[in-house]
Amino acid sequence: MDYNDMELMICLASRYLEDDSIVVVGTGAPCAAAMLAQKLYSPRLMIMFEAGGIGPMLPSMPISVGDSRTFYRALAASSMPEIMETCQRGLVDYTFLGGAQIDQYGNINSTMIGKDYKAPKVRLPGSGGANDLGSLCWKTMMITPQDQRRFTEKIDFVTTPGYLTGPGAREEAGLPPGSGPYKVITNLCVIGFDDQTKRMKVESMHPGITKEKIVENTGFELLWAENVTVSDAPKEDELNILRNEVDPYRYIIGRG
Amino acid sequence: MDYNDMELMICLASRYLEDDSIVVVGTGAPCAAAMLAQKLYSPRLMIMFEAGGIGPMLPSMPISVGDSRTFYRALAASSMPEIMETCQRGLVDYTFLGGAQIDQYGNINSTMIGKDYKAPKVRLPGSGGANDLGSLCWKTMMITPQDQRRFTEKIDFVTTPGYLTGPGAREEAGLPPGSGPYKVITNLCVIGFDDQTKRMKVESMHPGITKEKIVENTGFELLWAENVTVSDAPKEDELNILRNEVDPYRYIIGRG
Amino acid sequence: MAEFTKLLKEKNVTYRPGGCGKIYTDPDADRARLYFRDQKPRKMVEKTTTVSEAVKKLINDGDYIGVGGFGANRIPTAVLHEMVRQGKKNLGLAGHTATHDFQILVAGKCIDRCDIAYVVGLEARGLSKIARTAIESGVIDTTEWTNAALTWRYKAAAMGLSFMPVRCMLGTDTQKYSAAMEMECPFTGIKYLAVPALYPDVGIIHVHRADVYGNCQIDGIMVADSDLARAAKRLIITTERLVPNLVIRREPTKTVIPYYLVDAVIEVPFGSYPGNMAYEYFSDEDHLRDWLKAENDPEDLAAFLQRNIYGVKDFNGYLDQIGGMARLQELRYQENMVEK
Amino acid sequence: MAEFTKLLKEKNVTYRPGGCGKIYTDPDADRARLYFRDQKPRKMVEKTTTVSEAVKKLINDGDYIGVGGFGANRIPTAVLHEMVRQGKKNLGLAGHTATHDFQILVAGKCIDRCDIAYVVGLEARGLSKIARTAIESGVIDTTEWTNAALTWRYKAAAMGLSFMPVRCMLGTDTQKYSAAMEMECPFTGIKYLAVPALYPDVGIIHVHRADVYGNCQIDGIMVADSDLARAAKRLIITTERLVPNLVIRREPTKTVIPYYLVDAVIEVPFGSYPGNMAYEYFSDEDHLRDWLKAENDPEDLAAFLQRNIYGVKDFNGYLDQIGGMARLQELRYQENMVEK
Repeated sequence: MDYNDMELMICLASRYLEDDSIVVVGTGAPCAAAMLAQKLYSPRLMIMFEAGGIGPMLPSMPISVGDSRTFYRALAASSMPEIMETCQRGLVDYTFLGGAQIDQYGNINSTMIGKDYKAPKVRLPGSGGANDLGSLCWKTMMITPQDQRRFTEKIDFVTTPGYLTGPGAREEAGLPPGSGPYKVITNLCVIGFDDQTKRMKVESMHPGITKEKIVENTGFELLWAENVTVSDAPKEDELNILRNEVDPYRYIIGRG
Repeated sequence: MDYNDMELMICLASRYLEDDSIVVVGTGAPCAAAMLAQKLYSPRLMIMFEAGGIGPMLPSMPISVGDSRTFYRALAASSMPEIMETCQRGLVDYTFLGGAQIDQYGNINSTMIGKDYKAPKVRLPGSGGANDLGSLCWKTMMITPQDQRRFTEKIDFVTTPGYLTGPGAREEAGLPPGSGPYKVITNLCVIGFDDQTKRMKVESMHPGITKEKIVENTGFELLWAENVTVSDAPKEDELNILRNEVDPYRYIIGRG
Repeated sequence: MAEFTKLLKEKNVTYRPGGCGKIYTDPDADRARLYFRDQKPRKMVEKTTTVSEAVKKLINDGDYIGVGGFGANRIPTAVLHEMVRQGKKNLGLAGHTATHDFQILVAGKCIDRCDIAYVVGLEARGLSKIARTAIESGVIDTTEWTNAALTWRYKAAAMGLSFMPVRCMLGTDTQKYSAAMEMECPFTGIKYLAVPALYPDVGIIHVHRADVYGNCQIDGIMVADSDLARAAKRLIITTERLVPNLVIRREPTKTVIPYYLVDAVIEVPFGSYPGNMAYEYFSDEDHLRDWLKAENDPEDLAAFLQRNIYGVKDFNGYLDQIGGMARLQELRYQENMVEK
Repeated sequence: MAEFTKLLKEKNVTYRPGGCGKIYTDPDADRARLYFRDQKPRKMVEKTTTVSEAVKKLINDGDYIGVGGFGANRIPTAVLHEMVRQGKKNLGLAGHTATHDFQILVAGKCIDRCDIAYVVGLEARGLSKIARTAIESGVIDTTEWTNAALTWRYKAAAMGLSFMPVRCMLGTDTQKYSAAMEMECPFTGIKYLAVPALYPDVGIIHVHRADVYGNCQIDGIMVADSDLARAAKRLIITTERLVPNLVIRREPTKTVIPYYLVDAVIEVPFGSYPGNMAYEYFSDEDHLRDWLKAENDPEDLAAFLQRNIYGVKDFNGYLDQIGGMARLQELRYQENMVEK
C-alpha cells in the first residue's frame, strides 16, 4: 500500500505512545499520531492540550490546541497553568514537538533564522509551549522531515532544550533530572539518543532508505545503533484509520 | 433601651464598616457586626470568608467560616487560596479579629498562654487565618472585652502582627506598607492608633464608663485623643435588627 | 520601560532560617517528580474499593496526612473513623483549620506531629479538651504556620515547586516557630518568607460526585482541595455519589480532580457527617456538642467512642447509630432550609 | 523528620540576570497593592457601557495589554477592532499564544513592544506575513518568554507577589533573551528562574455570561484568564450574554471573575468571531484564510481592513459584513456538530 512521508512519520510515531501514558500534543502531525495511537494501539492513551483540554473524546482534528474540540466531552476543561503545572510536577510522560532546526543533541529552534536576535532573517512562530513541554515532560519526541538545512551542527537559536551541550548539561542548567529527548521520527529514519554521549543515534532506516541518503541529509555526524533495523512500513490498518478517521480532510497528511 | 456588652460592641463595630468596601470576617461577633452593617448602614458591604465564600446572601449566622451559609447564593464560591491571594493583592479593606491577649501596638495572641512554646500553660485555637488577615488586609479591627489580663504590656505570643515594636516595624519586617491595626472596640471604649507612635489611643468612652475604669482595666499606658468623646449608645433600630434578624437564637449576643 | 529593566542586576543575598520549627515532609520537587512518574496511576481503570481496604493499603503508620474540606465541612469522616478503628499510629497532619477531623484523629491517638494553624478549636462551637491536652502535654509535636501558609505550601507542591514566597507570618512569633526561610525578591528586593512545598504522603478528600476512575467534581467552595489533590503522593476519594463517566464528561469545566491523581474511590453517602456537605446536609450540631461534652470525662469519652466508632462495623453502622435516615433527613431539611 | 529540618540553614547566594531582555511592566507588588486599594472599584454598581466608550476611557496609548482566550478562541474581537478604529498607539502586549488577536493589533499598527511566546503563527492555519514583518523589521521590540512563563507571570501578580520561580527556559536562548533572574531554592538548592510578576495596565476578556456588575462565568477551558483578570490593573469584559445577578448566584461555583475586578462590561453576541467560542460557535476558517491571503498584498489588506474594520461602525456592522446571522448560524452548526 502506497503512502507519503507525512503518513509514514505519523504511523511510526503512533507506535511509540504506549497505552496508559499521558501525552501533551500540539495540533498537526503530533495530534494525528496521538489520535491514531488511541484508535489502534493505546485506547487509554491520555491526551492533553496546553490550553487546558484533558482527555477529550476528539470528534475530529483540532485546528488549535485551544479550540473546543480539545475539550469535547473531556474529563476536564482546565487551564494553561493547570497543564503546565502538571508537566512541572512530573506527571506527563510524552510530548511531541516540531521545529525548523535541530542539532545532534536534540536542541530545537522554532524562534528565528539568522544571527542577530534583534534583526532576524526570518521570525518563526516561537516557543509557545514548546520550551515548557521539552523542559518539563519526561520524554520528548520530534516529528520532522530530514535534510541538511534542518539537521544542522549549530542551530541559530535554542528555543527548546534537548540535551543542550551533552551529558549532564540539562541537570547543570537546572532542568528536571531524567527528562529529555527520546525519539526523532523523520521521513528517512527513526533516531534515538545515545545514553553516554546524548547524541543522535539512528535506530532504524525506513524501507528503501540507504545510510548514504541519511548521511547526506544530515548536517552533523550521526551515531548508528549496533544493529540498525529497517522500520516497519505503515500497515494497511494504520493508513486506513489515519486517512478515514483521523484526518479525513487530509489537513495534515495532505502536506506529506 | 437596655443592652449587654456584646450587643454594645457589635453595634459600635458595625458603624465602622463603610459601604462599598470589602471585609473578610470570621464567625461570631465580627460576622454579626458585618451582617448588621449590611442590613443597616452598608447594603453593598462585600463580605468574604476565608474558606472561599464571596458575597453570600447570608440567610443566618454561619457556624463555621466554611459552612454552606458562607456561600449561600453567593457571587462566587471560591477557595482558601483565592481569598488569601485577594488579601495579599491588596483588595481587602477590612478584617475583624479577636484574641486572648493584645498589647499597646495591637499585636494579638491567639496561640498560647505561658512562657514555653513546647509546654504551654494553655494552648489556644491558634492563628488559623488571623495572622494572614492581619498581615495582608489594609485595616484590622478587633472586638474584645477589656481587662488587665487581655490588655497587657507583654503578650505571651505574637500570633498576629499589629504594629509590632512601633513605627516602621511592620515595613521593616516586610509586611505590606500601609496596612495595620485600625480600631479596637471593647466593652469600655473605642480605641484607635496614634499616627506617630502607633500606640493605642482612646477615642471614645462608652456611656457611663470613666477614664479610671478604663485605666484600671488596661495593663499598659494608653494614649488619649485630644477630645475623647462619649460613644453613641446602641440605637433602637440597631438592637432590633441585631436581636431579631442577625442573631435571633442569641448565639453571639447571648454570651454578652 | 528602562526603569523596570534596571531591576535585572546581580545581587548577593543571604537566605536565613526564619523559624526554629521542623519540616516534617520532603519539599524536594525532583524527588516528588520521580515519585509521580513511577507511582502515580496513569491507567484509567476502576479504582472503587472499600474504606477499610483503602485505609489498610494506602495509609501506613508514620505517614503524613492532608485532609480535605474545612474542619467540619465536607470532611472524609468515614476514612478518619476507619483510621481510628485500624489504630493507625504516629501520623503527621497538615492543620489548616482541622477541627472535627483533628478531634477524631486525636481521640484515636493517631497523631504525633502537626503543622499547625488552627486545630484545637471547633470555631463557634468551643474548644476540644483532648486536642488541647494532646498539644499542651507535648504528645503532639508542632510547627507553627497559618491557614494561608499551609494552603500556599500545598500550592507550591501542586505547581511542582519546592517553595513559595509568601507575605504572611513576617515579624511574629508565628514565624519564629515556623520552618520558613527569610529571602528577598530577585527583582524588587521585597522581603518574603519562603515556605517549603508540602507533599503529603496521603490526601483524603470527600467530594460530591466521582466516577469509578476517580474523576471528581465538587460543588461550592474548594477550600484548599484542588491543590491538596495535586500535592498528595497518594489520594483517597470518598464521594456522596458514584456517577457514570459521561456525567463527568457532560460538564468537564466542573472537574477539579482528574482520575490520574486518584488511588482509590469509595461511594460514602452522607460521608461528611457530622460535618456539613453543601447542598446535601447541614452539620449535626447536637452530635458535635455531645462529643465535646463527652471529652470532659475520660469514661464518657471512651463510651462515646465505643458507641460511635469502635463498636460499629463501618460508616453505615455509625449512621444507624446516630439515628439513621430520620436524623439525616432532618439535616437535609436544615441544609435546604425546608421548614418542618 | 530531622532530615528535612536540616534544610533550614543560612546560605549566601547570588541572584544573576538570566537574560538580556526588557521588563516592560512594573513587577512591584507593593505598588500594585496601592493601585488595587485606590483604583479598583469596590462598588457593586452597573458597569455596562459601549465598546467604544470602554476603549476610549480605559485604554490609553502606551498601555500594556493582556488579551484573554487563546489566539483564535474566546477572544474579545470587538474590543480589538475598536482599538484599531480608534488608532491606539505604542501598546505593549503579553504574547502567550496571541494569534488572530496579535494579527488584528499589528494590522492597526497599535503595538510597539511584546513579551513574546507565540505570536506570528496562527497554529495549523499558517503564518501572518504582517506579524512576521513587524518583528523582523524591529518595529516591535520583543522579549522572549514561553507560554508557561507568561501564564506564571500572571499568576505571580494574581497572587499578589512580585516574582514566581519556574523550571522552564533554563539553559536555552529563550532564557538568554528573556528578562528572568537566576536563583535557587532556599531549602533544596534546586535552580530556578525567577520570572517577574506581570501586572498589565489593561486586561480584555470575552466570557460566556456576566451580570451588569461584572460577575463573570466561563464555560470550558480558562486558558490563563483567571489569573489575567486578577493581575490586570483595569479589566474590560465582553460577554455573549448579560444575565440577571441571580443567574450568577444560582451557581456561584462557576464564577471565575468577581465584579470587583471589573471596570467595564459590554454584551457582545458572537463577540469572539471569527474566533471559536466553546458551545456557541466555531471559528470562521474561511474568513481567517481570507485575512491571511489579503496580507500578501498591501492593497488587498487595506481593502480588507477597510471592509471589515475601518468601514464599519461597530462589531455588529462587522457581523453584517461577513454574512450576518446566516453565516453565524453555520458556525453554530459546526460548533454543535449539527449536520446540514
